[in-house]
Amino acid sequence: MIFDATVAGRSYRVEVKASDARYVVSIDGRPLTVDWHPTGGVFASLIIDGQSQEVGVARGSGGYAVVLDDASLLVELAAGAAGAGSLAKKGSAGPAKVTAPMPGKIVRLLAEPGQLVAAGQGLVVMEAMKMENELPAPHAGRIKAIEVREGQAVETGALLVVME
Amino acid sequence: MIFDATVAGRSYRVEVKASDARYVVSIDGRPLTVDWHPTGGVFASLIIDGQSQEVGVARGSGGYAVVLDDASLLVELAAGAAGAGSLAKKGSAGPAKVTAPMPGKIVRLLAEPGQLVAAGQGLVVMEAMKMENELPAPHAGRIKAIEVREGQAVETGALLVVME
Amino acid sequence: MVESRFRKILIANRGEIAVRIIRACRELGLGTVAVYSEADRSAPHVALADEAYPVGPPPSRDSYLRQDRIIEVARRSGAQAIHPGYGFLAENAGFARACEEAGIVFIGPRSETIALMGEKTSARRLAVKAGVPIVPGTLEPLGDPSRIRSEALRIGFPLMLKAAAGGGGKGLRLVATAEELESAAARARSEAKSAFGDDSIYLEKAIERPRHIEIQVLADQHGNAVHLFERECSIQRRHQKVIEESPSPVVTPELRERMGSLAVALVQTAGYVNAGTLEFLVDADLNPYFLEMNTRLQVEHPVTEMVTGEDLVKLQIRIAQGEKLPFAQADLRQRGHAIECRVYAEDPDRGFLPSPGRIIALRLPGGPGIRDDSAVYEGYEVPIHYDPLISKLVAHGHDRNDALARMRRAVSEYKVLGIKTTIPFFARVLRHPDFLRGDFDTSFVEMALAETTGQADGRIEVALAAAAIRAFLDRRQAREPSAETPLLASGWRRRGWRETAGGRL
Amino acid sequence: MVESRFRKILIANRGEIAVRIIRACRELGLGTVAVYSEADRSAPHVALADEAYPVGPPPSRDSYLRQDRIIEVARRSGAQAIHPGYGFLAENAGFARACEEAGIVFIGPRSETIALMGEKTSARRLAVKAGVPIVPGTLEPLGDPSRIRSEALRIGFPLMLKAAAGGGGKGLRLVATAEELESAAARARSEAKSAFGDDSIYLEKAIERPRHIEIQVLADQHGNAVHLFERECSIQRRHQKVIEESPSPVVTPELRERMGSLAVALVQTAGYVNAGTLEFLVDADLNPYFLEMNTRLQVEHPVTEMVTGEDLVKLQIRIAQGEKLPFAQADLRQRGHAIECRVYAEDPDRGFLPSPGRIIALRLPGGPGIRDDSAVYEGYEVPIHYDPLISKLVAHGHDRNDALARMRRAVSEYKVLGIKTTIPFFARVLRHPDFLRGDFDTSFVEMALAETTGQADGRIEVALAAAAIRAFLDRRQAREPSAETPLLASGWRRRGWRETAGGRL
Repeated sequence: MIFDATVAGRSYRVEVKASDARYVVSIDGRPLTVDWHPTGGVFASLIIDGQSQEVGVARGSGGYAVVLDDASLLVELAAGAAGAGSLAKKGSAGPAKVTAPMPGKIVRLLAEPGQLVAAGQGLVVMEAMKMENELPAPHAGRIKAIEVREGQAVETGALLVVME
Repeated sequence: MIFDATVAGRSYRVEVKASDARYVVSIDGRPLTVDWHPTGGVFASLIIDGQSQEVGVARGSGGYAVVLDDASLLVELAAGAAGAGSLAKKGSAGPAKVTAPMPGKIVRLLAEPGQLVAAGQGLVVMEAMKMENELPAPHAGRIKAIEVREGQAVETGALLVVME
Repeated sequence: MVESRFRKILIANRGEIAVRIIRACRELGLGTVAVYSEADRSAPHVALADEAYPVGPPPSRDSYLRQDRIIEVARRSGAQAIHPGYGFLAENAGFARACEEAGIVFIGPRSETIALMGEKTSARRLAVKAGVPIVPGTLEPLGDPSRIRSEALRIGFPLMLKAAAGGGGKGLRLVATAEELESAAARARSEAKSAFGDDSIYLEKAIERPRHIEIQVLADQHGNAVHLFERECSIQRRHQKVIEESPSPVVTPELRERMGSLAVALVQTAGYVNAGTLEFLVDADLNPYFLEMNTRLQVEHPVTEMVTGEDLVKLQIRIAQGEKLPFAQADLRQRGHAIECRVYAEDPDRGFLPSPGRIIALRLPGGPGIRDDSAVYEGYEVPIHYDPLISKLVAHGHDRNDALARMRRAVSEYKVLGIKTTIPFFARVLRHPDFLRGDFDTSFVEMALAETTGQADGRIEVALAAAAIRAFLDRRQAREPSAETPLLASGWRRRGWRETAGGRL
Repeated sequence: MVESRFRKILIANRGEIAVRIIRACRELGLGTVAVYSEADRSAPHVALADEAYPVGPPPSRDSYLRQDRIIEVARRSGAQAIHPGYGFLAENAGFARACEEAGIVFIGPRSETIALMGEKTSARRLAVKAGVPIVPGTLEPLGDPSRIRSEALRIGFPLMLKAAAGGGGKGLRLVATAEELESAAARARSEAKSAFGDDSIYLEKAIERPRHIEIQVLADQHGNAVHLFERECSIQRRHQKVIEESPSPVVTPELRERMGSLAVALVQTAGYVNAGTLEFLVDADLNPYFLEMNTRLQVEHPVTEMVTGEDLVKLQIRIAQGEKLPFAQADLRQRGHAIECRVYAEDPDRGFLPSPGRIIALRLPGGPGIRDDSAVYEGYEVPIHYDPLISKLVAHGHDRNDALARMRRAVSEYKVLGIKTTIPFFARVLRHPDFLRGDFDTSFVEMALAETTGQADGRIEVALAAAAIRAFLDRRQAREPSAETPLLASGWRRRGWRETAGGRL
């Protein structure tokens, strides 16, 4: 099985084969022999060349969250095509969308449609867990639409503001 | 839903009805209003008349294991008929069977087919977790059959000895 | 001098502190009554208490701040006393008074003392009376802009603006120059107004590279008061503590003795009764300045419990029952070193943004010298309505290095999936050379975050392998569903078997 | 006098003690190498270590006792030292010698000392030489039945027969009268033969209502030795400890001082190096009699760690590195009271029958004064091949009552489903009036079990309601399968939602 994987901003091609009681995982062509054994729930013990690690792996929105000792990484996986160069690059063009980074309540709107804003300028104040957080404009530009109203409760990922 | 329940050697008729956000559980006709809320995995918080308890409930062989603070109980449940008196009594007649109370290894056989044994006399020695345990005859009588051999590994509930 | 044996206590709080207090009550043989909002029916404090009653909808003002309902639950359930924990009603003089009037013991100081210390300038005046040095500044609440300006010019810049009616970083402003004063004062007063309903502020000279060090005190109804040494609380984000330790790496025996004596003097001048904490700023020359007093249990109280061997919650309860302190100052000793990390449901990589949600998986640390005061379980949904603190992780060791080593070890064992937490942040701080040397002030977190980013590269490979194998198993399982239908509560078991089988193909 | 800094240590053990040692190494900054049998691939010690290597099939003799393979793993992985834990190879003089010959440090005493103390009659002779009182009996290993008979008549009845070549209750027989002697001796010798490959035994006069009290010692390679006070270990089942505490409720300051001095004298006479434990019987008149010495870490070492604040495993490692003890006798103090409950996978309602199997659900206790040294997780399969100890639960408090209250509280929080454990048994013992008074001897467990059976009636109702609601939900779920197909590792989540929905119908 082949995956196109992205982690910490870099992309990798990862292939997994089951082999006896092991897995052979090739990362950009470099093979690792992984002895994987479940250790309760989403946890697993991995032994690679004698080096032992326990990891928790859970599929969530946006990919697989992997928790290791002292660190937490998000791995995005897509079923890879057989050939190379098939990675769908993420579009960075088009109108910028500001989405809710957490569930919470919209406390205040700091901008309105048509307004010109500077990069980093606050657009929306959200509240969660007794804290108010200002969500900034990702770049300078004009506000195209505000998709929420003050007092509204929103989930993670909800569209808040569209910029031209 | 009606159940015939047995716990700690006594039998009860238990009826469960979902009612709003609660359950009404009638035990031998006496109703309890139970506020039940899952608290992770097999655990649940029960509030009955303001009294709070956290229990773990897991279906296993022989019934539902219920773990409360400081205690662990096995509740056997059978779907009850609508009328009373339909409890299937456990047969205590017929040939007695000695079964393995735990997984382990048969270390020694202490009796043989045809032999007369006294109540409590050791029949089989099993080993598990570095300990040897002697399994006694449930009552006096003649050994009808020995179903295992020395050195054999057995699971919980495996038939070891049949007595006449 | 109430002398009354409690049999049952209501805990007017939630989360880890409610769990902490229920445990103390249980160890004392006392019955416990929990209250909960509609968002907290599945919270651990509800499951752990002997009794539990709902008090309203999720927002705090409709539930945990509803004094009338809480007192009514105490009455109905027959609780003789209410422990407020911290936050919510813990420093609300009106609630303490309402308890007193209802004939229920409020486990805390008398309502007048709460009011006296709650108004920060009256606390400053009291400190002056008790001979305790305060940060130079004003002694009265100020509202008039011209008065604020003239006082500011007298004190000099940089200076701090603070809300007179309450603490906790609300309405706080650092003003570097006279030009910034007017607008900063306006914002500070507006924040104070919305947080405390009172827009008066006071001024304090800004201390350079300050350390935040506090003294724990205990005082009974018989006039006895002791201090339980210091806690170092300089590691803060958003003016809130994230790591605390005791002893402080900079406090000398002389300074400890001096700060302890000052704290006891203030407590006795105030006629204070209960556990309490005096917050000080300590400047680079080790001069202490009294900041404010918290008339309640502190989040970081376990640090003091670990080094002194005392149980502060049990002592609060015994004091409220009218008992005398069971020890004198000379009986108290610091033993070893303790450190606390506050595990918050926050994303340290995104400016400590809140991260409520469901905890998919949880591995708690254990073993020698580790104490975990948590209030979550696997499957628990951390609600959006309350403080993001999910656990206080505490390590105790022979000395500071030993305690830090144990904390590093415990942090590496602590695994949470489903929400972001401050755990990876602690892993970084606990390896930061300045922190290891004990060389830090209240600006440490911002500085350290800016320095240390990025993940160790060796982990990327392991994470890729782990995610890819999990995805491989998920997909194979989807294509080859087992004959067994996954109907019952034993869903986990099914999964375990499948994966094992998968690994053996 | 080896002076060598370790960088990596191999742990030749499994279960909670391997986890305990890995934690100590990690806190010291040392790399860790685990070994595991085929039955232990998913054991916590494997997941926790930095490196892990298989050493053979499930039976101990084919894996954890395979000296050759373990030393080979140490060589290959570059470990400078091997920590044996307890059990397995911990008191095997041959293994210690093999390590010495392979140039690997065995973290324990020299092989000669292990041999000297392992042969129980030579340990008795050494005690006599050091002026330490022993239980009256024989000083030489005996094999000849007529010699056994004549010695028995000299000592008088009742008396104990014990295997000379090893301890731990194997080959132990209490003989009440001369008539029983012959067959008892035959059985004891046969058991000794099969356990230790040596059928010689020795005789000890039986002490009436004995308490089992032991002294912890530490001795470095430079001739320094200290004791770390006593542990009370009288609560036993099958001659194995289940509850230990320190201080002992019966040991007076004078007796503590005396037993401690005797222990240090014996250690110094033996030229002993390492942590070690001297077991004593104490009779009703508080006379101590030396029984035997364990030349290794003890299961119950956390009790001593909690009251002294020292870390015995780290000290073992430092001693093995050639370091001097970092303290003298006068620096050591007992602070508060600690108690340990050994959580076994056993069914206390069926004579402590082993109960291996899968742990379906697990809730561990936490909070103040509680230490959990466990080696299990939710979903872990406790194997049938090894010792049933799954966790050491330890409570520390101000005094004995406080420690017992904390332990009762922790035991009530500790929930295990899927296997039977000794937890409900501890709940009963911790409420038994004789135990609370400290009035018990080594026969306590049998007596207490006979007395206290049956479940509190109030719980029956709750258990019935809980089981019935769960069955109701299971059946309803079976009839109305959700549209969502439960394919992935997030199975728990599905269940959580369903039940919540069910509860709201």
